[in-house]
Order: sequence, then structure tokens, then C-alpha cells
Amino acid sequence: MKNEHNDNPPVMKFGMAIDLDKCTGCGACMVACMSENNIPFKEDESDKLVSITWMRIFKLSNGKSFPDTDICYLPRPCQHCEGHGGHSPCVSVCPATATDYSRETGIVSQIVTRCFGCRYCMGACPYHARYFNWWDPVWPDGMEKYLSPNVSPRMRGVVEKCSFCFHRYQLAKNKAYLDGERRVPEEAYQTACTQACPAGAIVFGDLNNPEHQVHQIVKPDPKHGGRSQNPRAFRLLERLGTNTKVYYLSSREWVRRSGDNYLEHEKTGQASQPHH
Amino acid sequence: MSTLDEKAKEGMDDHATHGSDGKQSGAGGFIILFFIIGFAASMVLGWVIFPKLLYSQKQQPFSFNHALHVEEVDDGCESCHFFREDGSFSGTPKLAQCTECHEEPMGDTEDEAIFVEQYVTMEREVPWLSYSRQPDCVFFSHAAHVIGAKMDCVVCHGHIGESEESRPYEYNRITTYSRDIWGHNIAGFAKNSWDRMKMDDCARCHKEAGVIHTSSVQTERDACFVCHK
Amino acid sequence: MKVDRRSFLSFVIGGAAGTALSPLPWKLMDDSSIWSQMWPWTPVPPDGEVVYEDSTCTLCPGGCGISVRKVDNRAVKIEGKQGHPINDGGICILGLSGLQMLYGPTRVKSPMKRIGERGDGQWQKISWDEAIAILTEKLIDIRDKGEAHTVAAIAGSDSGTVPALIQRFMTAYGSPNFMRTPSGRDADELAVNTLFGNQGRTGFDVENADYILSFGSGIVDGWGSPVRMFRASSLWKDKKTTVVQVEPRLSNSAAKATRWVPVNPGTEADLALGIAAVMVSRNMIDTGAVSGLSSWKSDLLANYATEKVSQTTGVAAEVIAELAKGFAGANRPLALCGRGKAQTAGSLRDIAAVYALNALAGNINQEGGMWPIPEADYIQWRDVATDNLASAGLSQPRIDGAGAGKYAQTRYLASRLADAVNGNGPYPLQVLLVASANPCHDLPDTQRVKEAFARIPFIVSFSSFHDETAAMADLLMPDHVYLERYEDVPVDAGLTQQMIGLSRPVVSPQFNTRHLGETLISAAKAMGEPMADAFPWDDYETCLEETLAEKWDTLMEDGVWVQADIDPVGDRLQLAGMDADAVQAEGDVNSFPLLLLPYDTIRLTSGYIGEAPFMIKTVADTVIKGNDGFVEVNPQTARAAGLGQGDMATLTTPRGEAQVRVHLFEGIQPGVLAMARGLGHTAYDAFLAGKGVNINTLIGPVEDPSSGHDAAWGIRATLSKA
Amino acid sequence: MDSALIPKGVKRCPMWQFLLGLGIMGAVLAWGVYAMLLCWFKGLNQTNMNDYYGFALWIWADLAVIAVGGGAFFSGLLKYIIGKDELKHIINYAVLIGFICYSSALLILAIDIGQPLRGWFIFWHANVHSMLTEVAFCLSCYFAVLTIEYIPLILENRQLDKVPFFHNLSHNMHETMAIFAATGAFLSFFHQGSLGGVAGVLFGRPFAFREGLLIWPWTFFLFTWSAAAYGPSFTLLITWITEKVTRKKLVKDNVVDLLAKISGWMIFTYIIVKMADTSRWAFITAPGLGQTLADFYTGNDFYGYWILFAEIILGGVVPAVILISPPLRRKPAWRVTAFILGVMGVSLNRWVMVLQVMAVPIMPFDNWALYIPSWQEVATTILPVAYGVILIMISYRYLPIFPQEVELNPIQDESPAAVEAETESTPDLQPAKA
Repeated sequence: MKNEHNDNPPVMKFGMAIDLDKCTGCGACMVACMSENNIPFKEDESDKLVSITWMRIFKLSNGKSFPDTDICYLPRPCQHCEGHGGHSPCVSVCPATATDYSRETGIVSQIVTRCFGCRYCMGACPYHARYFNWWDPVWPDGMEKYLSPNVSPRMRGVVEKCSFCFHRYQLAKNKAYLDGERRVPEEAYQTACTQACPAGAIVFGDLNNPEHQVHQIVKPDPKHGGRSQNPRAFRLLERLGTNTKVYYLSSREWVRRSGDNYLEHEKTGQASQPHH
Repeated sequence: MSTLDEKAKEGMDDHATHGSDGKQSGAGGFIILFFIIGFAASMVLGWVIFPKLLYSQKQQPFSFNHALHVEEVDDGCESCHFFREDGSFSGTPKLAQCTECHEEPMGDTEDEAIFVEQYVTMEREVPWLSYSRQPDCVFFSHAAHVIGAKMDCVVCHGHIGESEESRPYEYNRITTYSRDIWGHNIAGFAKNSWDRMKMDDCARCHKEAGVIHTSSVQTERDACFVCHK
Repeated sequence: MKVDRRSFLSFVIGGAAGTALSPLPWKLMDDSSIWSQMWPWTPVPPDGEVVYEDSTCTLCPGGCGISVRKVDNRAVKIEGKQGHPINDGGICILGLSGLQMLYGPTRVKSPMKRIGERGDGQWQKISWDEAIAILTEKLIDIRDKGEAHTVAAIAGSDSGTVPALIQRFMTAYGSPNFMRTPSGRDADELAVNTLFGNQGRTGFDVENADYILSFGSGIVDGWGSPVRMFRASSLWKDKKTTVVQVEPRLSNSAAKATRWVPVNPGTEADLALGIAAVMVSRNMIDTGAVSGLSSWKSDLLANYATEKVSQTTGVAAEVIAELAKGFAGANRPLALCGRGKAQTAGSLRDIAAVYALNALAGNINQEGGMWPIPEADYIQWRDVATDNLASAGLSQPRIDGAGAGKYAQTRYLASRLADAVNGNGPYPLQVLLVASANPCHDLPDTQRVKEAFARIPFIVSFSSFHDETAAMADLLMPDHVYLERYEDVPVDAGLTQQMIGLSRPVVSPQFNTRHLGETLISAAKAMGEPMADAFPWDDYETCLEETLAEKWDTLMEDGVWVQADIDPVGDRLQLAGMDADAVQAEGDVNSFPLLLLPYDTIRLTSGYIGEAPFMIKTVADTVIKGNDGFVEVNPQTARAAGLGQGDMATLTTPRGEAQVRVHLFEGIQPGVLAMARGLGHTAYDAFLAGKGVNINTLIGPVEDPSSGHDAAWGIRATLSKA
Repeated sequence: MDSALIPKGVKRCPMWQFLLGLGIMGAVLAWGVYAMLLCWFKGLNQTNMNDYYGFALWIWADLAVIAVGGGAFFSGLLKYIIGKDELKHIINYAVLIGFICYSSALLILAIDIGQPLRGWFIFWHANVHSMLTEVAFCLSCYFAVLTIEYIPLILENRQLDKVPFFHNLSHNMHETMAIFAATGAFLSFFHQGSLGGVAGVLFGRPFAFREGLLIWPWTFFLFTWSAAAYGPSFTLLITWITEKVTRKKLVKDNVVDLLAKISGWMIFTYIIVKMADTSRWAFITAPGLGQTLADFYTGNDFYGYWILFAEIILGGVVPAVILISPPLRRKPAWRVTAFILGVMGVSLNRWVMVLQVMAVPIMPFDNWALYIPSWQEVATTILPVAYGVILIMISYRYLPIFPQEVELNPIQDESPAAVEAETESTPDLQPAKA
């Protein structure tokens, strides 16, 4: 081990490409996420402002009236913002270092046992990807049997969010150690939502690795803050400089435009005015 | 009258009545003596009585002789504590593993009898108390340490493999942590690497081994998700 | 020594200093926070060895392969099975929620008999022996009186060994009254029989089609085998296949289509025939696969002239022409039908029009086309030897009227059950057995169904769950859930192959339940000859293994058995069944100016499975909010009624009335209302019960004159401020 | 009965009146404590906060009390550092009000966090990048400073002062008060600023986000400035209310006038900068991110342009003009109106920087989230007000808070007939502070 002194492992950047033309809004990703990550549920989950859904599907509309209406579904996991050098909106504000950005994987972590529930990160996140445990999680008698040991159930009073199923990476790394491999192969680490999506709309992998499908789809442009070179691709609120790792694909212009705020005269996909 | 009022009033009365005779009791020696009494009493309470109250003990279901087993098996610790095919670590053996040898009682110790009668024949798993189980939020990879870093079991588990009987399982009454995790010394001193297994101990060892990466943007150390889940 | 105030103060200060220098405060502070990190009431899932066990999901007819992740003996996650011919790793929201059903609080945990009034939910646990005894005594008693035909059974399916055992039980017992719950399969079977002259079903080669014309089929809303259709939908995107969705409402399927053609509700068949007329008149048809064209042609051209069809359907004439051109001009066009998930049968006219369109486009038994194929026939048991009592019973007419008179071609008419029991049937029912069906929630006009159930003296539910029908039962004999049992799962659901999946026990039974096959075999044995003779197997597993014969090994190994090359049951379509009048929505236009349509969504279940908590959690707050259900209304219609988003309103139909909230939706035609199907449960647990409105309480069955099937696609309604 | 404790040369209301007042406020306090315990034991589901409103009434209350509590550090700065010696006649009260505000803020924070037992993580596992860490450290330190500043005042109690040790301690502390005042001013500058930074650094939220200087967004400086500007107004407002309640003149006009003038000029300069900041944000920052002012102020049932007007014109320009104009400032009615408007303005500013920040949808397909606090939130927010009133009542009764009181209210008649009511209108204090 000594010879690996300060030898940082390969720099990966796990990210996602979600094809909104394929997404049917079926909700499988949401439930795959819930059942993978021990997400609790209450008797009434219709108040979406207090309903924990690490993966949430938004319904977008083009705002036109019948019969020119069009709708589109947009699954929203945590966007795992890189911001500037890993200072994503939420990471830099957490006062107790409960959330962190990993340069090794590009994943924004949330350690619920460190979190003391100030909720500043929730205020910082423009995607509403962070959820507070307003209640103690309670499973009806017997149902706690299906809880997975790979993800620790959370307690009341802390913030939680999508981890890109990081536990699966940890497990895949175990296997890689056993097999004497240094890297986890693409198929060995896939998120639960990616795996479940019946439409195959989600592609997950290392955005830095040209061999990974997600890289080939997204073609991130490192010179322009990771913007995609795929004309169908966009990121949510890209103009804020959040530098997210979840890319969306759509051939419909109105959908791409819905992904960000534009002044009337501005073209879809146009970069924001530099303000830093 | 609220309690606050009462207190305020009591305080006032106190000052009013005792304030005037305050001057006559000027015995400074007593004051220091009382300070020392208070100091000593609280030190005894904090260092001696408190740890006794804080920790409780449980006995293992029956005593296990590691030394004897290590002699009998071919592969050392890994004979019973092994890696599964998916790279996960098996940890404490399940009954099925034990019964590979212990279908019938082996030897005539009392513990063996308990084991066979209460567990093997009843097909019940032995409810071992794990001395070194980390809390649920921790993801500990045996693969990374044992295969990757080629560490010895002793580094974290001490010489349990040489033990001839199971020592009592000590745990913290408040947290239910095993004392092996929080540390045997109440002051937090650790003589051996296995005396304490809190997060700082992990970090210290990682630092000593030179495997601290700077993947965390916030701490310039290892990212949280390396060891947490 | 006088302890004065200052001494005391000194003591306190000394104590404070000592305490601060001892571990006490610091450790307490640390430990209390650690305590909060692992509160004893927050569960810690035990770790263990991870194994995956493959099985087949039976929560819907889709037939997906699943891989269940287990940690030691606990099933912790259901995933789609990689490489499975139907879903290849994909899985739907319902399949993912299976463990909440397995471990959920709504399981019937042991056989029980009713002790309170019906519907009170007061039960007494009994042993299986007692349950079997109660059932068999009752049945023997009735049979001995020569009234075997007054026992009926209703099941969710009629294919596979378990439904076959029920049917066999009924036959040996002497009752003609086995019913399958209504679905699009009813109409499909009837159409194949009528149009191709043989028993069978259709398969659609959707993956290879290059132009899809869907008449309201919820391609991504749960139609057919849902995951297969999701995958097809994505495949179409990759191949840039044209998909046209004809539907009055912008469903998810319509939104995913290349083009959405809004159509007046209930006029889909008119549009299909209008398109056919354009194709015929412009000679854009393949005459090889149809018979009876010459006589049909003149009627078609006369009745379905483009202008007229445009009037009826609300689809512009040029759009009709474009669709005809696109469909006929495509290499491998394919038309689909069955509204939404095809949960109701629908009329023969609706289905025949679309099948005729396929035949005219020349896609019958072609790649990317429609395949009329035989039903799976691997269950080859020797015939039941019926005794006199049985023969007498079997010679009686069916209670639902199917298979005789004007409904001679129709197999089951469960939608007429309520009516028959409520006094319009040939005889009263004495016993009803219910398996994998929840008629008290799923059949239209729920109130009438419940009334009927109240009239049946003895009801046995084999349901694994405390559903609405179980609540009406007298005896509960709970089946294992699919993750606890073996079962063959023949998959039809629009597949062009014959496919059988195998459900395998992933975990041991969690409660004192028993496999329905096992229950039937033991009940038959308990009833003695001749019933026992019809059930010669020792147990269900033996029965299954014997029945599957050479397929058993394949199934045990691969979990699925596929036969790709099948001889179709016909290759020429007889143009028929389309001259009936279109089925109209129930209700008077003047008193009920609006139309209420049920819509299907994959996030809500169909059939007898109630939604798991995870599924309900995904349901939008514009479908249910608190316990209120929503009705979708075009803003224009809502404005006219003085209603805004979220307002409470009274929704009235000729069949019932409900308090609903208004959801303004631009994707629905003015004058039309839509409401999700699958909600408004009264049974199950607090995670489901009471949420939303069961649309079946607002809609009644409308009989298709040519088949007797329920052909209701909506109902007339009014909406007013509450 | 408690006459021995009452400062020499002043009159206080009879005990029963005092106790009645305490009782009423105690009941309000108990209600707040009950709500607080509910939140602690049952969790934050007792509130109407949600995932869109992670910060709500409490954080607003926190920011508001800290802003108006800014009178303590700024008056201290003026007296001890700048040398405005007249202010020694009001500095005690400013310190007391500051102490109440800051202890309240800390209490509210302890209720607001989801895991109070782990609250100390903010110190132990501090993340130096977080504005909240800066807030926590400076806030706690400054609270310690305020406590130190408050102690000598307690020691001036007639009985305590008799103890030579306390007397000397008090005297020595007074001597070194300038150091504490300087420390306090320094700490205040940072924590007031970092509270502004809390919103300003949120680059994911264009409504709150501001450019700035080095690591500090403009809101950092605006918050410090506004606390210094409006804090003295609040001190004077509370002083005025106290005078009304006690029916006594407690502080001389020249002192009030001086502080009011300073407050006025501070508000004036602040509001100019604030307008510049708002314009830059409205015309450059937000449009640069594709948003217009209308995105933030239309399309919902509550947050309209009125709020901008109320904050900047009514709560800024108007009080500034009144307070810098000598004739207007000297008319008590105008002056007090200016104080009220000012306190309203700065509170509204804090509301906007907390609540509206949370409410504005950022994803174009998202909705405005509106929120109404639950009674538990309201009760726990009123709790500190009751606590503050009680502390003021006790302090006023037993401590020589107002050095000019004896001079301004010479006792002519020793007969017990000359009693003063000090408790009746205590509820008046609530709207001013809440």
C-alpha cells in the first residue's frame, strides 16, 4: 500500500443521460429508487412538499391549449452538481460537512448521521432534490423485512437525497478487489433507476471514460464546463453554473427550453451572461 | 406564579436575608476545602462511577474457543471468516457452517453441549454478540483492507484468534455500541490499534498508511462515501 | 463548621471544574448524539449473504421475468431479469412493489371464517382442515340436492394450471358457471373466432412494425405486456418509427406518439373504418388477406365517406386522408386497439374495424403485423368423468347467459353477473368462489355488484389480501402470493410467440396460507368420488410437473419456455362484425351534457391487485390529494361550470355521484372529463383505502349487442360546484 | 417587600402588579415552551415547514431579532470606540435588548434544527466554507460578549453591589468594556454579514444570489449595514415603549435625538446602497441568468411588487427622511413612526431574504410554494418575545438600567400612593419585536 502514497485513484465523474423522448413517466425509476434505498412512506403521500422521493418525475407541459397541448416527463434525481471545482450549491453551505463532493467519483454524498438537520442545503438546491425527514420512518409491522442492509435507514430530523446508489459502487469495488481489478467495470455499477427503467431511457456511467455509453451520448465539452456537444442534450438550470452531471435529451425544442430560464429573446441553449 | 417567578423571588429573598451577614463568615480556608471536596467528588463521579454506570455487560450464548479452532482448521481465520464470491465478507459464521463439523457433539465441554442441544438440534442460529460491529451508517470493506491493503486481522480485531474463551460483551447503555468500537479507556487513550474503532481511528490509520486521498472537496481527505453508506 | 452560602458556592465551582475535567459531560454529549444517530426505533436491516432468485411476476398478465435479491432469507428487492425475452432487465412500477405485498399488512394471514355481519371485518382464525371441511360440507350439501349449478366461480384468468384446476373442479362438481373477469381478451377471442373462424388470440409483432396506428391503446400506459410495450416504444424512437395515437385525451401514450390525433370519444371505430374507406376507394389495399370485400365495399364507402367520418370523429378530412396514406403506404403498418390497458371487453365492432384495417393493409401473419394464433394447449388432462349430479348441473344454462342464444360465441360475461344475481338470472346462486379477482371493486357499477354479493348466501375468497371482495366473503382461504409459490404463467398479452413463465417460491410462505391448487386438490379429495377421481395428483407441484412434462426442465432452468414458430389459426379475415351501430355512452345528453371517460395509468394497478404504498406515493397530487380524487377537465369546460384548479365538485352520472376535485388539463377535449381507474378502494390498508374515487361506482356496463360483452367506454355526466 | 433590591432613588410598581405582569407573560412563555417541547420530542413535523420551505418563520425570526438586536453592537461601537459619550445613558438598555435578541436567536436555532442533540456538530465538525458556520461561531462568541457586557449591569444591583468582590468585578469590567465593545463590533460585523451571506451565496437561487467582494456577496455588507442602521431604531422604539409603559421619562431627549439622527443617516445611506444593489440584481444579475423581475414578483398569491415597495420605500426611504430631518425627528409621533416603519422594513427585508427566497420557483416547470406557519411555529416564535419582556421587567425593576431615571424622576413623596404601573400594556411589545 505504501507505494500508492498519495496516488489518487483514477478520476471518475459518474453521470447520467436521460432520454426524455423515451421516458414515459411510468414511475418505475421512482419505485426502484424507493425500494433500493429503504425510502419510507406515510399514509398520505399526496402532499408532495413533504414526500421523500429521491427520484421524482416532473410533468412538463408546453402550455398550449387543446389540441396543441404536449406533455413531457422529466425524472429528477440529485443532479450531483460539480459547481466550480466541487463547490456545488449544497456542499459548500453545509455547516457540519455532512454533505461533500468527491473528486474521485463526482458524487455528492450525504451522511445522515453527521447531518443535524439545519436544512440550509435544501434552501441552496434549486432542484429540490433534497428531502427532510419530517417524521420518523415507520414500516408497517412485517414490512421492515424487505429493508436492504446496503443503505442505512434514516432517522427523523435529517436531510437525505439521491446518492447515485453509491452503495452499489462500494459493493462492486469489493468484487473488484477480490478479482484483483483496479477499476469497476461499467456494467458492475449501475443505479437502481437505470437498471429498472423499462424504456431504457436512463444511461449511467463515467462521463470521463470515453468507453462508457454515457460519455458517448453526452460528449461533454471540458472546455465549456462540461456542456454537452450533443444538440439534443441539455442540463437543468445549466445557466446557474451548477454544472450538473445529469444530462437530458430531447428532440423537442420546448422541452429543452423548459430546462432553464431564458429571457424572451434568448435562444434555447444559449449560455448565461458571465456574472462571476 | 410561574416557576421562573419563584426562582427569581427565592433568589431575591436569599440575597436579602443572607446578604447582610455575608461579611461575618470570612473563613477563607473552608472555602478552598469545599472547592477541593467538590472537585474531588466530581472527578470520582466522572472518572470512576460514570464509566461503571455507562457500560453494561452481556455474556455470549456460550463460550467459544478460538485458539482450539484455529489449531484444527487449515486456513487460519479464513477457514470460517471468508470472502464470498461477490467480494463481501461473511463475518460471523452461520450455523450451517458450524454444523459441517459439529453435526454431532465434538468433545464434552459444557459449551459444546449448549451449542448442540440449543442450536444445532433446534436449527437455531447462534445469537452471537459481535464485538466489532460498526454502526449501521458505516460501510466497512473487508476486501479493501484484507485483500487490497493486505492487512492482518489482528490490526483491528486484536488477538481474538488466540482467545480460549469468549469474554463478556461490553456495550454502552446509551448508544448500544460495543465497547470495542468506542474504546476501552474512558479517557479515549488507545494502546493498541484495536483498542478503539471510531471514525478518528480509521482516519488516523489511513493517514499512517499513507492512503489518505484528497478526494473530498470539503475536507481535503477521503470522501465521506468511501466508508459511509 | 457552618456551611454557608460561600462554602456551598465554592463546592459547586469545584464540582463544576472537576466535572469539566472528567469525561462525564463530554462523553454524555457524544453518546447522546450517537444515540440520536442510531435511535432504537429506527430499524437496522440485518446483513447477510446476498443471493438472487429468478421467478416470473404474475401481478399483471405481462409475464415479466424477475430476479429477487435476497439477504439470507429476506427478499429485499425485486429487479427485472436480465435477458428475459419479454423484459430483459426492465421492470414496471407494480413489479417493483411486489415485496410490499408479500410483507404488507393487508395479507390474509390464515384461513378465517366470518363471525360478524358481512363487511364488518370480524373474522375468526380457523385451521385449514376446518376451512376445507366448511367448504366441502357446503358444496356436498348443495350438490346432493341436485343444485350443483348454483355454485359459481370467478377468476382473473382461465389459462394456466390453477385456473384449469378451478374449471375442472367446477366441471367435476357439475356447475357450468366458471367466469373470467372481463378484459380486452374477451373481445379479442371473440374477434378471432368471428373473423378468422377459429379459437385463438392475436399477437402483434410491434417490434418490427414501422407504422403504428393505435386506436386508444395505452401503449405506455399498461396495454398488452407493459414492459414489452415500453421497450417497443423506445425501439420505435430509435428506429424513428411513426406512431399515431388516436385518443380523445392526451394520455402518456399520446404524448409519446409521433402524432396525437384527438378523436371524439367512442368514435375510434368510425375513424378506423373511415381510413379503411379511403384505402379501399384509392385501392391502397391488399385484397389477399380479406374475404367478403366485394359485398362489404359498397356499404363501407357509403357509410364511411371521409366527410361523414370527419363529422362523427371530429378528425379533419385531410388528417383522415393522411393517416390512410401513411398507414397504407408504410412497409409494415400495424393498427392496435383496446382502450387504455384494455380492461373492459369493448364491442366487436370496435375491434373488428381495426383488425380489418390490419388485414386490408396486408399485415396478417407478416413480419411487423398481426398474428391470429392458437391459445396455449399444454394442459392435457384426461377428461373429467361426470356423474349424474354433475351432468344435470352442467346441462343448466350459465347464470351470465354466455355461450347460448344470442351470445353463443361468447365465453364469459362476468359483467352480467350482478344483474343475474339481482333477479334477472335463470336461478339464484348459492355459492360463489372468487380467485385472483376482486369483482367488488373492478366490475362496473360497484353498488349493483355489492348488492348482488349480498344476495349470495355463501362466498369463498381465495385472495391473499383483504380486498373488497374478501370483505364480502364468508370464508377466507388465502392463497400464497406469487413469491411464495410455484405456478405456470402462460403469457398471451399480445405476444406473437407462445410463452410460459414459471413462478417459483422465492421465500417460504410468510403466513398460514395455502396454494390455491393445493386447496382445490385437497377439497376435491375431501369430497370423495367422483370429485376425488378428477384430481389424481398428490399435490399441486406433482400436478404442475406432470402437466408441463418435457417443458418442466426448461422452465426450471431458464424460468421461461418459448415457442416461436406457431401455425396461425387463419390467414384470411372475413369482413364481418362491423355493421352494428356504435355503442353509445349511457345517459341522456340533455341531462348529462358532459362525457366521463376512465383513463388508465401504469402507476395505478388494474385487475385484482391493489396499489402498494410505493405506487400510491408516485401518484401525482393532481390525481389524488389527501383522500380526494381528481377529475380532469378542460379549462374551458371548467370555466363554464365556474370551477378552478383544485375546486371541489360534484360529479354525477346516471349510475352515481361522487365528490371530486377539478384538475385543469389542456390535453383533454372540451366537454369531456377523465378520471383514473384503479382508485377508491374501501378495503386494504390505510395506505390505500379511501383514496380517490372508484370510477366503477359511476359507470355501468353497456352491452355490446353482438356479444353481450361490456362495451362501455364512458358515461354521460355532469359536473357542478360542490 | 422587595424594596431592598430596587435601585436607590427610583420608584417601582407594587409587587402585585409586577407579579401579575410576570404571570401574564409567564403564561405566554409557557405556551411557547409547550410548543418547543412538542417540536423537540415529536420532531419538526409539528411545523408547517416542508421540503420547499426548509427555512421559514423561525429563521426569519432569527434574522429579524439579530438585525434589530444590532443596536447593541452599534451603540457600543458609537460610545466606546467613536466616543459618543452621551450614549452611555442608553447603552445599558441597548445591551439588554441585544442580549435578549441574541439569546432568543440561539434558542430558536436550537428548536429549528432537526437533531438538537447533534447541534454541537456545527462547531466540532465545522465546515469553513459555510456561511452558517461563520454565523454559528460569531453568533455564539458575540452572545458571550453580550453576556459579559450584561454581567456588570446585574452586579450593579443594590444588594449584589454591596459584596466587595462583585463591586470590584463590576467596576473592573466597566473599565475594560471598550475592549468588549470592540470585540463585539468586530464579531457582529461578521455574523450580521454572514447572515446576509447565507442567502447571498446561494448561486442556485437567483432571487437570493448576489455578486460581491472576495468571498462575501453584497448581502453580507447590506446585512451588517442594515443591522447597524435599524438596530438603534429598535433600541429607541423599545425605550419609547418602556417609557410609555412606566409612564416615566427614562432617557433624555438629546440622547434619543443623537441616536435617532445616527440611525437616520445610517438608514439613508443603507437604503441608497440597497437600491443600487436591487437595481443591479434586477437589471444585470437576474437577467444574466435568464430571469426577469416579474419572475420573482408575479404568478402567486402573495409575493407581489408591493413587498419591494414596502421594504425599500416605506421601510427605508420614509424613516430615513424623517430621522435625518431635525424638525420631524424631534416630533415624537414622527420619530416613533419612523422607528416602527424602520423595524418593519428591516424585518420585511429579512422575510424576503428567507421566505421569498424559498418560495420562488427556479425550475421553469416548478410552482410557487406558499406556506402558513403552524401554531407551534408561531408559539415558539412568540416565546422569545415573552421571555424578553420578562427579562426587561425584572432587569428594569432591580437594576439601574437607565442612569438618567433618578434625575428625570425625582421622588417628591415617599408615600406608597405614588405607584407606577409598568405591566399593563406589555403585549404592546409583541408586534414591535415579532
